[in-house]
Amino acid sequence: MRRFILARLAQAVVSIFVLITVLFFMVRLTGDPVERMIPPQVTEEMANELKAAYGLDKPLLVQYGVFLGGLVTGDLGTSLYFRGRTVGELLSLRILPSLELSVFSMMFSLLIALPLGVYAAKYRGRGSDYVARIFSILGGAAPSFLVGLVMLRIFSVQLQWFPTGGREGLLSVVLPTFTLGWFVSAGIMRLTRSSMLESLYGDYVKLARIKGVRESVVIWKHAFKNAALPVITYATVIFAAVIGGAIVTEYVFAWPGVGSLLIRAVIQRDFPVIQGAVILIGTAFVLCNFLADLAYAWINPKIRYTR
Amino acid sequence: MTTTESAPGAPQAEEPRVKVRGAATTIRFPFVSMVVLGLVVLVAVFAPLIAPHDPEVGQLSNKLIPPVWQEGGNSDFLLGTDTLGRDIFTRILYGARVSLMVAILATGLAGVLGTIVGLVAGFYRGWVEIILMRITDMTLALPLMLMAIVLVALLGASLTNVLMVIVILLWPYYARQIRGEALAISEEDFIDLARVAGLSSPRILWRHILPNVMPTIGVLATLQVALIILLEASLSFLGVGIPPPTPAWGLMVADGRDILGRAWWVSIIPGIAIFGVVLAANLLGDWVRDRFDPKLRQL
Amino acid sequence: MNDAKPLLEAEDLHKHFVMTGALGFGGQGVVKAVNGIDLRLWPGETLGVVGESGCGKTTLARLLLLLESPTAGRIFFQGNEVSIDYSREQLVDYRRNVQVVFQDPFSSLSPRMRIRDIIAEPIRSAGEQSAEEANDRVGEVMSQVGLDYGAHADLYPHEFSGGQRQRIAIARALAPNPKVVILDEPVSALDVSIRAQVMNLLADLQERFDLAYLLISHDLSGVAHLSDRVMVMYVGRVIELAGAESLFSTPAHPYTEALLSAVPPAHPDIESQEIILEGEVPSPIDPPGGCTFHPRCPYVMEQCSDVAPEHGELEPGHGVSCHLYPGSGTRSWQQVAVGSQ
Amino acid sequence: MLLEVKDLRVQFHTRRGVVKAVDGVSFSLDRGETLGLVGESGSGKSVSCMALMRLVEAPAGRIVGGSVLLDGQELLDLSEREMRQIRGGQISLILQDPLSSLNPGYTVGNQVAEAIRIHQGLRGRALRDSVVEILSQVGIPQAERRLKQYPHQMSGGMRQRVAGAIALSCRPSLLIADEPTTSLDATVQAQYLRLLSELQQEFQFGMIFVTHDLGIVARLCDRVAVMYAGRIVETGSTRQIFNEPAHPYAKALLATLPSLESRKKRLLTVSGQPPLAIDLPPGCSFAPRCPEVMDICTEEFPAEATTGDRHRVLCWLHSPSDEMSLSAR
Repeated sequence: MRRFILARLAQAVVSIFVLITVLFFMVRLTGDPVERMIPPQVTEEMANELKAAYGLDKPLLVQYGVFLGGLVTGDLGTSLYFRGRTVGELLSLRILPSLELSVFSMMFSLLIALPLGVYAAKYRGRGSDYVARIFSILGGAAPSFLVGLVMLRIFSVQLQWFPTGGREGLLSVVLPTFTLGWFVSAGIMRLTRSSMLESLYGDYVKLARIKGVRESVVIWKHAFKNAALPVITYATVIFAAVIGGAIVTEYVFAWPGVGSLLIRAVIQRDFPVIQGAVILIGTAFVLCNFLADLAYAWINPKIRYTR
Repeated sequence: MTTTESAPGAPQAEEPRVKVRGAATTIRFPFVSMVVLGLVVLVAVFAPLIAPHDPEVGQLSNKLIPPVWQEGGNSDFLLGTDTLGRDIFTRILYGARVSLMVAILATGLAGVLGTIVGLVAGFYRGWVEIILMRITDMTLALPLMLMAIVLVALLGASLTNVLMVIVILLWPYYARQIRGEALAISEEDFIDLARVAGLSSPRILWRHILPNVMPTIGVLATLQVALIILLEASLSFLGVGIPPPTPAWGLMVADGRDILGRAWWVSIIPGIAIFGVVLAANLLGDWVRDRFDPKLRQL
Repeated sequence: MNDAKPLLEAEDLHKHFVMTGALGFGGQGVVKAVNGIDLRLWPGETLGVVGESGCGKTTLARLLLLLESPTAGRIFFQGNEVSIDYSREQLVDYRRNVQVVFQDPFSSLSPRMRIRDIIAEPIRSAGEQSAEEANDRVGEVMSQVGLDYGAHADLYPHEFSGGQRQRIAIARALAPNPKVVILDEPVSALDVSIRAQVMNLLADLQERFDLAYLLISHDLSGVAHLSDRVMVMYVGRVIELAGAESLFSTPAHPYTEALLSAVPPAHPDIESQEIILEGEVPSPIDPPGGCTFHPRCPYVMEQCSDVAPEHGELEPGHGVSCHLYPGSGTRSWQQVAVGSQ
Repeated sequence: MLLEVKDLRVQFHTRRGVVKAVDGVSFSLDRGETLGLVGESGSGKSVSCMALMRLVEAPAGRIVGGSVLLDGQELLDLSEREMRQIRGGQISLILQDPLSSLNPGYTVGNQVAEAIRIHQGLRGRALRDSVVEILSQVGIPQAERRLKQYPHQMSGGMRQRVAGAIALSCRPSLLIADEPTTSLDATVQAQYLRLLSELQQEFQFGMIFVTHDLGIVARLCDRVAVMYAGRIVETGSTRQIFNEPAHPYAKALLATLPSLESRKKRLLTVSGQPPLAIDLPPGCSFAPRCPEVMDICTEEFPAEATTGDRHRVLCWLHSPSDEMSLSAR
């Protein structure tokens, strides 16, 4: 087990490192950020000065070393757009809202998707199965920006129940949570349903019934525990959906999170901020995968008991 | 590698193995999906013939005309016009071309690339497999949407770049799945028998493995079409996809974002187009998967 | 039978698999699947190989089919050494002469090929016959196994039942006119009433084409029915080798004795003496030292846990690896019988 | 009589039509007695067993008729709640594959304890002791230490012993064993069969042993029922069936067994294959393969012929009206 954790941890660290490196060189090789940013009327002298100020006149590898060194000390550079504000500063303001939205949506989707998936499998081919499947098929096909806009149009513009954007008070979190949560829960529900179906036909479920176990216990204790394994395995897919969906959802609802910061930075070509945001989101993503692996190993005794 | 001595086996059913079990839920042939997708293809092909207006140029005097069924609507502009006075109906028709082109090209390219990598990795063990699968896993370990946004932003928003980025990010899904399949098929006795019959490895790969992974490739491709349409639309919506004035659906949704209260149709109508196509493609994908390869139901 | 040279010969074959950890690093042990096996297969005979799971009989088959390369040891066909590393041309002759029928009739046939192509594969890859000749040959072997060329050749495997599929697998093995057919549990996946049909077919074909069979099975009655000689394996080694009648009537090794007694009798009136062994077959990853059977052996002696017994002949044609017979044959049959009381 | 099954019928509704998986099965069983249920795959053995516990997969499968009397109590009339008390309490079942029938997510101790907790209401120390006791009884060494192990940490033989412990933990009066040894090695199978007979001696349960291996029947069973295409075509004492099989199918099964004695001789065979239960021929299902087929066999289903000593056969060779002549023709 310890070996498993260490190996996965090493894998996660390598992934993050590769992400950072690739990103750095891509940013540099696809064009000098300063040149892309500065207006054409600026003289060469001024441009060079600017480059020197951002350390862009040094050889690429040196820049890379400086960049890595900065990372280690927590220095992600300075924003090109918001002069004088460090990337770290900008990001730190955005982490909490992003986290809030992700956690709310994840909870919302789990609360909806797990029971729905389980009952859809149990009553396969009957009414509740169809309701659940329609819910998930629609959720999987509706782009979150469309859902967001429709929500805004109906509940904020027309009915004025919720604010049209931003993050003020509890009400403002409802629509983004639903938008992101529906999209995510579609995936979880499908997975839960199919893996429940598989485990409901398993011999150990048959044996539980043979023992005279009550049907609800058969389902939740015997079938669900094993069905949860693949769901956790595919947590990767789920987290990818949350993180991808979060960027779009934040943007639609002007939610002050890392995602909307990233989009704004992309539009403004604010490369240090892009770098910082990607490193942050990417690291979070890789870490989530790592945690999902751990959870999987912990639930699955076959891994837990092989040192 | 372990040795697997088969335990004294139970006699298996003499009758052909019955397919019950699992998620083989009876999804009826997705007739509606086929009709919708067929329509979209037709529309895309014949857009210049059907479209009543120019997709990229409009007259400002015609701006924000509501759809024909609303008050102030104009039968000249069935689905209304946008802020620049362009006909939304026309732009939807042309937008279908963009979506389909990206979906088909990206699916095809990613499919071919991923299949080759997957087959090679699954059949030739050793360092080839290790290197290929490390690259695959590394790519898969990145958040799709984030990487797409950043890559397109760095390379510059253009149709070619969107296509390239989608292919780069999606081929590993094929590679991983096909490798798994190839591994499983390599375990089957008929592969050993082919060796005993004297077939060379490339021939076994070509004659025995490839035909048996074809259904999987087909299923993955159908499932990915929907994903790609969604991805392209999201990128365009965020402004890091197809650049204006090309009529991409995602871009059209973004156009109307700030005037949602006044002119809902500018955003919502192209949004519904995306939704409809993705829904149809998803349903078709589900059906194909359940019909041809129930093992894949977790995708 | 013994006048000619052996067709197929194996000399001190070993196959060890290195087990690796779940993530591909850190050796976790060595599975000695096959651990020093000598074997001779004569023209036209059936050599039965019996043993329980993990005894290495399937690995032995894969080695002889050149699907795995041995860790040590050599294989000869008609006196010439063969190896998996030989060039394709050198292997063509071996591939044509040594064919196989596997246990699982479902996994043996590629689901996306027509029966015609499946059966023709071993002929085509040799590349000596025209398409027409190959087709004729397919028709010929199909009728030999009781299939109808006209009705069946263009169908796909899923249209056949298990018994018919096994016939197809046999036809395919026969197609290149082999001298040796390795039968790896050829009937154990079939229903009882179908088994007899296939066993009769195998016996007929052997007689008609003078085939040598290496029959691998855990089903002792089937092996008893078809074999001339029988080899008993336990954890990677041969522990007894004898003519079928001699082996089944007077088993020498305590394991053989127990194995035979474990086979339920054919009739309720047969009073069989059951020898119930303790425990289960040890894992070949970490087999017991000395004689691998000693932890379960009812006659275990001191030296058994330290020294692996040599294979010696009790009488011509009956070999055994057991300390009960030091120098082969000093301890008589009667003594063993007394010991088992 | 411990168990009396009369005219049990189970159907499955599939897309291709109605499968009569069990089509009028009757037999009976005493305490301490072992009945061997023999037949090929698809003959309805396993479905019959599940039907006795009323565990046919709904909604496709349904028990459509018949009667199952356990100690005189009609099981088919019980409520689901009452039936749960019977399952695992009075009737137990051991499944074929010990690897897939144990839940990989729970410890062995937990899984054995579950049945005892449900049916005997034991908790805590008493429950634990009871689990350890039954595990030792099925011959698991160091049972105490095994409680916390997971199924994948045990060998096949040990797992099947655990399955046996679960089945016997509540002292059932009827044990159904559905090919419990097919996945075991020969020497381990011998251990397991010995164990089952010893436990039966001790607890005096009635046992239905499902198998395709006639050798096991010869060794273990008092009586035999031979199934073909959803029906029991012949039933009688093991000696009767082995010495004087009356149904051509039973004769064929016995004749096709290879052995040392049959060396280098041709085995008798039955041509053809078992039919699919979905399109059964009219008349006797075995008629198309029967070496002794008569005209009437393909037209009408045979009535049951019986002799006094519980030997019954479904075959036109043995007309029910005549005195049954077992050495027919």
